[in-house]
Amino acid sequence: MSRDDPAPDPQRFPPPPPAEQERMVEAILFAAAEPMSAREIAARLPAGCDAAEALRALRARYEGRGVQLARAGDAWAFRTAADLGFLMQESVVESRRLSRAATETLAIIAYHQPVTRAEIEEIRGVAVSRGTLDQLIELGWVRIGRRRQTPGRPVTFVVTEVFLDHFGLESARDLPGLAELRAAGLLDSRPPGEGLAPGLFDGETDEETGGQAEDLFESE
Amino acid sequence: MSRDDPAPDPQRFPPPPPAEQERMVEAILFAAAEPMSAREIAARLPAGCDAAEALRALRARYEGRGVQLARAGDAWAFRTAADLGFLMQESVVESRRLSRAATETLAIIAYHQPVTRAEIEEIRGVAVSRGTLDQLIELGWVRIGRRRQTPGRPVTFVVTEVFLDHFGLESARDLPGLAELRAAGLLDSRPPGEGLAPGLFDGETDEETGGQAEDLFESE
Amino acid sequence: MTKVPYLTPVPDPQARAQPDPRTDPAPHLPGLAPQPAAERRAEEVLVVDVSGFEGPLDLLLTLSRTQKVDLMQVSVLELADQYLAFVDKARALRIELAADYLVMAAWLAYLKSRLLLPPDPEAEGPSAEDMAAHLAFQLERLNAMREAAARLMARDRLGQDRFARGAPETVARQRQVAWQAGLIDLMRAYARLRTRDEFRPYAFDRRDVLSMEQALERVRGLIGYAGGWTELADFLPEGWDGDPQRRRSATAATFAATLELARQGRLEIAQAGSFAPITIRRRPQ
Repeated sequence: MSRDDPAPDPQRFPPPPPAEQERMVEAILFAAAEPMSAREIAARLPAGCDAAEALRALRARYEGRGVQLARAGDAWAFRTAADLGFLMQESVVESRRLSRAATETLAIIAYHQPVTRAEIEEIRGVAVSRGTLDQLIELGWVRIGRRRQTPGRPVTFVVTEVFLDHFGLESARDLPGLAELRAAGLLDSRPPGEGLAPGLFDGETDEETGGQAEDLFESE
Repeated sequence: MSRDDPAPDPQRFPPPPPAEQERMVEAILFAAAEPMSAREIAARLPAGCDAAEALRALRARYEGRGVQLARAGDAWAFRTAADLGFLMQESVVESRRLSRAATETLAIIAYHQPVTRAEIEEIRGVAVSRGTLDQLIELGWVRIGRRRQTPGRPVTFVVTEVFLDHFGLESARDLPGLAELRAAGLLDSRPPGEGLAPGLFDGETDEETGGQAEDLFESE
Repeated sequence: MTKVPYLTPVPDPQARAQPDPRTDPAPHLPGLAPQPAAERRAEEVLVVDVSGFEGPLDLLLTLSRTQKVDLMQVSVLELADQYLAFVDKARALRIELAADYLVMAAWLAYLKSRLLLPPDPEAEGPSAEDMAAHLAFQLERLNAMREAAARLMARDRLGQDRFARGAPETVARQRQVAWQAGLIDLMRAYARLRTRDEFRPYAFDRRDVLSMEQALERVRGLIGYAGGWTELADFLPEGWDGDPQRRRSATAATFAATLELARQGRLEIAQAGSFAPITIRRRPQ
């Protein structure tokens, strides 16, 4: 294919030495406000560079500094050290306080993901209002995951990299207390004796959930 | 200064050690939207800190890194190292198909070179827009050849080395003729019901085609 | 039943509409005597603040906390009593309870009776103990998620404790267009052009009609050799100037062809006067 040739030149040069690659990744990530994946970074580097290795070195270099190389899922970003937040009080972005319903729903999605709307409702014992999920999705913290392969094929919800970045988590596995909750069986999708009291809530919300799920799917 | 009174408490504590001050300045400058003067930085630091000294240390630390602590007038800011500016460019290669008009014009030039604009128009049966030829010339695939020694001395167009290179041809004479095109099945993608009379295609040259026209003409 | 922590005193909306003497900055305004304390208290109707709860499960969780035990050890029987007492109280105060609160009350009453009666060996479905255990599990799970939410919100959050680069640099996007054309496209285009005539829709062979294409072809070829002004009639093909019908067709087609070529700027047309012969010549370049 003639398309393969157009950039043969960078290949002819050996990749820059590791220290130089580290400088390059440093510059790229400093300039970016949003986290970037290793792949996105690699796309900006000269051919033959090892973005992953440069990220490792860079992270070690910034260990303990005022600025740190933070990982959120697959993406990387420089963020100021959390212990210095008090110095930046003027820069604090006044965020709208989330309602209790929204924070609980967020926690349920984070700890139980992928989770369906019906499951969120079962855990909270009340119907999830449309606005709550909308708000979380609008914040970029929650997105729609795969459909559950159960009757009705309900959509599931999962948390995003923006969520991880916002809460300073490397991955969803780093959620505080996750291991304890799991050990206590509190994250089991189907607890023992299922279908007892939750039946009370299921009855009234299931249909609605089905409908909503369709809406979400079709509005994509 | 009224700023001095409301926070008398930090005075009671000794200032943080120099390394910590450096971290603080690093975080403040990283998060700052605008360059900051040493005085502005000092105002954000705990009492007793030496902002100028911290800036000096920080600047030395970033010496030779991918990001540098740059001074502009009184103010300080992190900036991408000058030699890495090229990383701040993302080149997007968009591949677009050549328009039908351009492809046809190019084909005519390749098969009939040197060819005048009038001849191209005659073969295509429609006027050739200026932009089409300009585009081919800009691509480096077509150039202007000698003037034709006929009345009006029209310019001719020929294909270039770049063209041959791009299309993997040794010379324009290597282009397959109509008979070969047909043999290769390139003439078969025709609308149904418009079967080909094979004999008609062997006439490859202008003259012969012209001859056919004459035949039509004078057959009555 | 006497001391119910979840019954919160809420000022009656009607009472609130009046100036509240406790907060009114000018209670001694002329004509507005301070209200007697007793009257004031009477207006503060004790209301069950059901709206503060997010459903029966939330209410049950709040009630279970009053047992001051680990949620694992919560007495579901006692909880059922507490809940039913709450619902009774709300009813006594003529408070409209949402349907799901009443469904839960009915279910808890049923659970309570099952828990108190000796197990029926004939009964199908889960035992009362299973149901009670599941309710306890639900409460514990909701509580756990609540605590998780609180922990999450207390983390060092971006934009509050951790900050992104304040002055991100913009990345310049350079757009390069790579034009794609392969040899195959070129050959197809050429083949299409050179065989186009063969794919023209079939038309009747009208022997006595000269098409404009034919005339165009002819005039285009001849105009280069016509040095000066030449009559249009001279451009008619041989054999077309005898028969009137053929001549008419040829003349019309040739004239149309000259108009087209004039439009393209390749020749000029002149006519001395009405019905005078039409002459053409190649346009001087």
